[in-house]
Amino acid sequence: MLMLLQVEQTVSGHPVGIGYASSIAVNLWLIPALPILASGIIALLKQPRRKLSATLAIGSLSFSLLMALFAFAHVVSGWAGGIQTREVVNFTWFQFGNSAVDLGWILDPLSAIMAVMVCFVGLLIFIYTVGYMEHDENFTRFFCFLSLFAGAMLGVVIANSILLLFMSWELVGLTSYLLIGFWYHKPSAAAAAKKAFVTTRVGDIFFLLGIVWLFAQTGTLLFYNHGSGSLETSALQVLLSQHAALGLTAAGAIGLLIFAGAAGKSGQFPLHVWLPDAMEGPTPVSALIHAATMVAAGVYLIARVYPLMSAGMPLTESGAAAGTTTALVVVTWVGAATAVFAALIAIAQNDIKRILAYSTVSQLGYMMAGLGLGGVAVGMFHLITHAFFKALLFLGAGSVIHGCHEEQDIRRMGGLKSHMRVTFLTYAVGMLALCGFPIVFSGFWSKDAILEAAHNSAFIKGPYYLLVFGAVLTAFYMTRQVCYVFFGQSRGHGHAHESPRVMTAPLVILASFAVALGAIGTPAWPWFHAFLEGQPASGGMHLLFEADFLKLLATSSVIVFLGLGLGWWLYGNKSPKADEPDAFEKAAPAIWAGLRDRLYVDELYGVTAIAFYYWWARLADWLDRRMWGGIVAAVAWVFKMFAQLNRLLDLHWVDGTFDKACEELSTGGGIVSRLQNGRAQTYLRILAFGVILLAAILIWSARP
Amino acid sequence: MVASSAVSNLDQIFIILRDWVTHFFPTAWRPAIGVLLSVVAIVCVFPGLFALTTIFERKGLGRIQNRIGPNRVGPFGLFQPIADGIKSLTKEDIIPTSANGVVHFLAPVILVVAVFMGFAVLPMGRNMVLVDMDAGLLFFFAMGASTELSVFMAGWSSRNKYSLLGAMRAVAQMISYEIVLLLSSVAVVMIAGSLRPEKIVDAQNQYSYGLPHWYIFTPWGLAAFVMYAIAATAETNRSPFDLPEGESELVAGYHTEYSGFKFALFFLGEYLAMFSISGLGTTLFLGGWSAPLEALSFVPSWIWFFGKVMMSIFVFIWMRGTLPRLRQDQLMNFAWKFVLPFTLLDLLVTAMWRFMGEGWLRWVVSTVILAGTYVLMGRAGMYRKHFAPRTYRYAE
Amino acid sequence: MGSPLIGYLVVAALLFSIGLAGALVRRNAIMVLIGIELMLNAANLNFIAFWRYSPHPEALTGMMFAIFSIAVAAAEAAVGLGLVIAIYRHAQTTDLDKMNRMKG
Amino acid sequence: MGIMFYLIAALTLAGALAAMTLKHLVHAALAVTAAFAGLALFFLNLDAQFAGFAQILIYIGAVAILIVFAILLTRGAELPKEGVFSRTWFVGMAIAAGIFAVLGWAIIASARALPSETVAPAVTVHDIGVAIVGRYVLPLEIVALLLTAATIGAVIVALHEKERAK
Repeated sequence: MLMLLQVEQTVSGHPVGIGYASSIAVNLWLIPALPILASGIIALLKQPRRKLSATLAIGSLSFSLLMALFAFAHVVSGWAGGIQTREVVNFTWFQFGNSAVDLGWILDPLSAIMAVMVCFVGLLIFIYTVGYMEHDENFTRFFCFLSLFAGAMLGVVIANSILLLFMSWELVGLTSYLLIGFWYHKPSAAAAAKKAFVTTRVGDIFFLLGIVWLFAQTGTLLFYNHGSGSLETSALQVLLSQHAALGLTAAGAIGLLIFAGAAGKSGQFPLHVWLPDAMEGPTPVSALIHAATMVAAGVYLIARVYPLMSAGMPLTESGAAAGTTTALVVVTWVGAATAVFAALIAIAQNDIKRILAYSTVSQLGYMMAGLGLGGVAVGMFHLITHAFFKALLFLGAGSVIHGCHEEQDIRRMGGLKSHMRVTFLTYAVGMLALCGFPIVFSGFWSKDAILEAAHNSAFIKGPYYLLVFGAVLTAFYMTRQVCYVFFGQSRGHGHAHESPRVMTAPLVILASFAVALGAIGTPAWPWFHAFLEGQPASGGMHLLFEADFLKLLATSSVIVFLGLGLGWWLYGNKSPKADEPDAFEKAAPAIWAGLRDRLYVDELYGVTAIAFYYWWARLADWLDRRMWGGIVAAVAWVFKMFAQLNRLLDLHWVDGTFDKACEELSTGGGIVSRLQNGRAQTYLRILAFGVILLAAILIWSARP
Repeated sequence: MVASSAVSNLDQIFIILRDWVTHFFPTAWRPAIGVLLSVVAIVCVFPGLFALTTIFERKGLGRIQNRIGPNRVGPFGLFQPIADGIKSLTKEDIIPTSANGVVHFLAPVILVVAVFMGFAVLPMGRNMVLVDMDAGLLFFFAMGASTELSVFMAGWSSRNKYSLLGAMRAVAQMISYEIVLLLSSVAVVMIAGSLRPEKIVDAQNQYSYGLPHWYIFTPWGLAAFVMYAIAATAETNRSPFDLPEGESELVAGYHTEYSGFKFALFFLGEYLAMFSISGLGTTLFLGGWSAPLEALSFVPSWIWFFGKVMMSIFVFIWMRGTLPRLRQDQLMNFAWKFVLPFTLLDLLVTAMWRFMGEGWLRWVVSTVILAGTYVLMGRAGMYRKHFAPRTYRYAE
Repeated sequence: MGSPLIGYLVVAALLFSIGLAGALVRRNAIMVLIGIELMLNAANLNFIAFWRYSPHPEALTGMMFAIFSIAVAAAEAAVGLGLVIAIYRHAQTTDLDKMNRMKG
Repeated sequence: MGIMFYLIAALTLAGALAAMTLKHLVHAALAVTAAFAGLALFFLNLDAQFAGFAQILIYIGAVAILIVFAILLTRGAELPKEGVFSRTWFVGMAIAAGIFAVLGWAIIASARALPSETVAPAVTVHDIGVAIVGRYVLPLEIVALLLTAATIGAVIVALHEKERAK
């Protein structure tokens, strides 16, 4: 067991007399280990053991949630006492030469809050899955994958070693491949799974390069390790003093490589193409991937290595940022561009889950921009709130699909408002939270924080306008979707029905969180930011009435209402026919076509990267057939000639000799076989007699 | 001899007595005389206890079955064992004509000797262990294993099919449950880190908040104790595992053909085995001679030991009066498909406990694993029972 | 006889020879197995005796060998007797002189 | 070499001789048990407590029981008509005697080189435990594997044939 190995621990920040990792930190590994163990057990179960497999998966994750809550409570109590908890447990996996490959896990505010979020949302999705996959014959397999997925993601969350993080990261990639392709008999699902796997692999190559470079420069794989970890001051100094190409420092270059990996996983432009296709998986998978886990992994990774990304940032006397770094600028621009780009495409999609997928890509752009502009707290706050309301939207969409007999096209829905009351109300909550409807919803506060950071940024101005534009688009396409799905007349086939209680209950819980979570990040009580940064929460109601804030409030309200109004004006209560062209399409057909075809990114890849590989493959094929094939044929001919010669020799010379020898042998064997009388004791006697002889020889020869 | 202020003279009275007697002898003889005295004490005390237990059992069973029990000999029938003893001694010693005389004679002797040997390593009080052996536990189990052979000898030498069947059943059952007995003790050995009974008791003789650190008060210890208790019941052929002597099928099992004093020896051996196995259980799980509350430490340690042993004996009697007898295939299935796997799991949990370090977490984890598996295995067993056909493979 | 070891060695040699003789002359397969067990035990006795009188008994080599040998012997007995029972079921005999179907 | 040694040696050798010569298989099994017990006493006499107890536990508690079970299951308790010794018993005896001669020769030849009386080694169970899971952990694992394989093998070999055919 791992615990036997060397265990180290620190509490950094304030030097308080805690010299040991608390029992919760020491046993933190159980959080990912339990779901993985559960998945292992489920993998061994037979198909009909549905109840048991669901119980195992849900039970193990509940236990993880319980532990995560304890860990969170531990960190919060430390924080309330003025200590910034950072407890790490490290051990050496193996050694080669003078280098050691270290693994370990960490308990700090970031990992604690993320673990709680992942466990909680994951658990709700697990429960929802029981209802959603009720009729699927591969129910147990699904829970096996889900459990493994949750465990791997929790591994990413608690990792204190970039290698452990990478291993869990790849495990996440593998399970997402398995889950997206869960209905592998559908060719589209199989293709989508392959696409997701290959596209994220592109980012992972860069990530791996970054890891290797980081290891080569700092000699450690650990993030934090009593000041010798790669994210701690001494290592960062080393990284800053090294210069890479293009005027970048090693820190910046490694940061960019790691960001490439994060971009692949989080679906940032230009590696976003796999994410919408991943909608081929069952809906709980979409929710799990898009809300709680996989895409959040990229953002979480950037938050985790934020010290590296921001290394070398000039600071003012008071410690505030007085500049930015190249890596963060790239993160910001990519994030902002992705936010607008994906929001534009989302406008012209008709698949309910595809719209949400593009919306996710767009929101991830917001998170990245938030990280780049405002630091860890801003990005992570949006990550957490988004996790809840996006999970809500996906599960709501799943409920709608379930209720409409597996129909996914929003043009064939409509009027569901009265048939599916719970789903409609919760979905509306999620939609308003996503749009950032002022004051009431959590999405407003988290998105507001990003816009505020963008607005206040003294160094880069462009992203602010992009992000504002993106916010308008967000409100617009969400209004369009809700109008199509819930308002107007029913255009579907068959009678829509409300989903079972096991599916609606998670919706209600998530909806309440989508509203309530905003309370921990308002300027009046910025608890979340203070908690992540390890400072006491300062604020007060008066901050809500300051001019600056009111101005921003007004701006974002205008943005949101603009988007909502535009959407309602175009789509509200129109109830178009299923095959009638879209209102937007009527207004601007050329733009619509472009947006509908996802701005031709897939096609671009088709004629560039994929065509390139295709050409290489053709070349290799030709070489195989003509060149290597010819050589092989020539060699084969030579050997054939030898064989002919051999045969002649065999027939006339060898065989005769051999036959004669065989006759002799057979005669001899007849004589010897009499010894083989089949009695065990005779053999034993011969053996014993041999022993006597050998021993006698031995003793005789050893005479002095 | 240790006589610190905390340990009263009453507690050490037997040690003091022994030392007083030995000091009449030359120095060179003293250790031998001391051991001899202790052996004499054990050989006297436990048969006395046996006599008491028989009357206790018959009275208790009577009470459970709503009748009076023996009440003719002496006040409340208390002298019944004496009468029984005299009867056994004076009855004719019958040896069947076709029986194998030597083996027939040796069987009860070997049984009683082997069982008596087991007492040598049990600490019956503070400083009260006959031989403080480094591998004491192993010695105990080695002696326990030797009794199986004597049972076989008794059954085989009688030349009686009931005896032989009873012996075969008894041996199969004892072997099956001996594994469990050993493995559940291994859990304790893993935590205490020693095979020496003295040290195991010492490890449990600590208190926090006035409560003892007995192993039965831990999740793995409780599980191991329950398994140990089941195995001990089977090992001593007590109800509900008393098939080898099931009188409705086998007359009296392997000692059907014994009478008189040899029969009394078997009877004695059986009860002594009960005492020794209860004593070991007490040592392993119930803190041996340590007091159940720190405040009660002033009571002499040997009182606690014998009190705990007698409590276990009472539970044995209670079970005999309450539970019906199992069938042979049920008995074997229970041993190999439930008790043994669960004991192995308990070993695993114990190892986890050992390496998880202090804290509340290991309590939660081991409780969850053990309770969960118990429920799952129980359910699975019931599930099978409904569908699987009944088999008699082990009963052939 | 200078060394106390000699007595043990002689006993072990006698035991081994008795076991071997039994294994070679008894007809019954079970008796052959018993003979083999005796031979193994004789070897164990040698191991323990040599360990006891070795210059470095704390290295525990002979003792360990004996302990492992006891464990292996238990496995050997279980498999061997299982085989005898299986053969008995098949051929209704445990007489080795009659078991010569494998002769050449 | 005291009186104890001669007593134990007499017990062991008598048990072994009886086991190999007695006609009745059950008697032989009981005699070999006596030999096993004598060996255990030898081990104790040689200060190898652990090995001695293990010998009792395994040989008397398990192997002897196994042997009598096998005897009863194969109806070995009935005396065979042809006699218990092989037709060519003199060959076996001769070879056994030869082995003893060679061993005796080896002992006599090396008698002078043998070590003299040494102090009893102070080896505790703890030392043995540490050695087993330390230096000898690989043999331990191999023995564990072997025992598992042997258990499964014994069960399969002894299963009823008709059940296997099923």
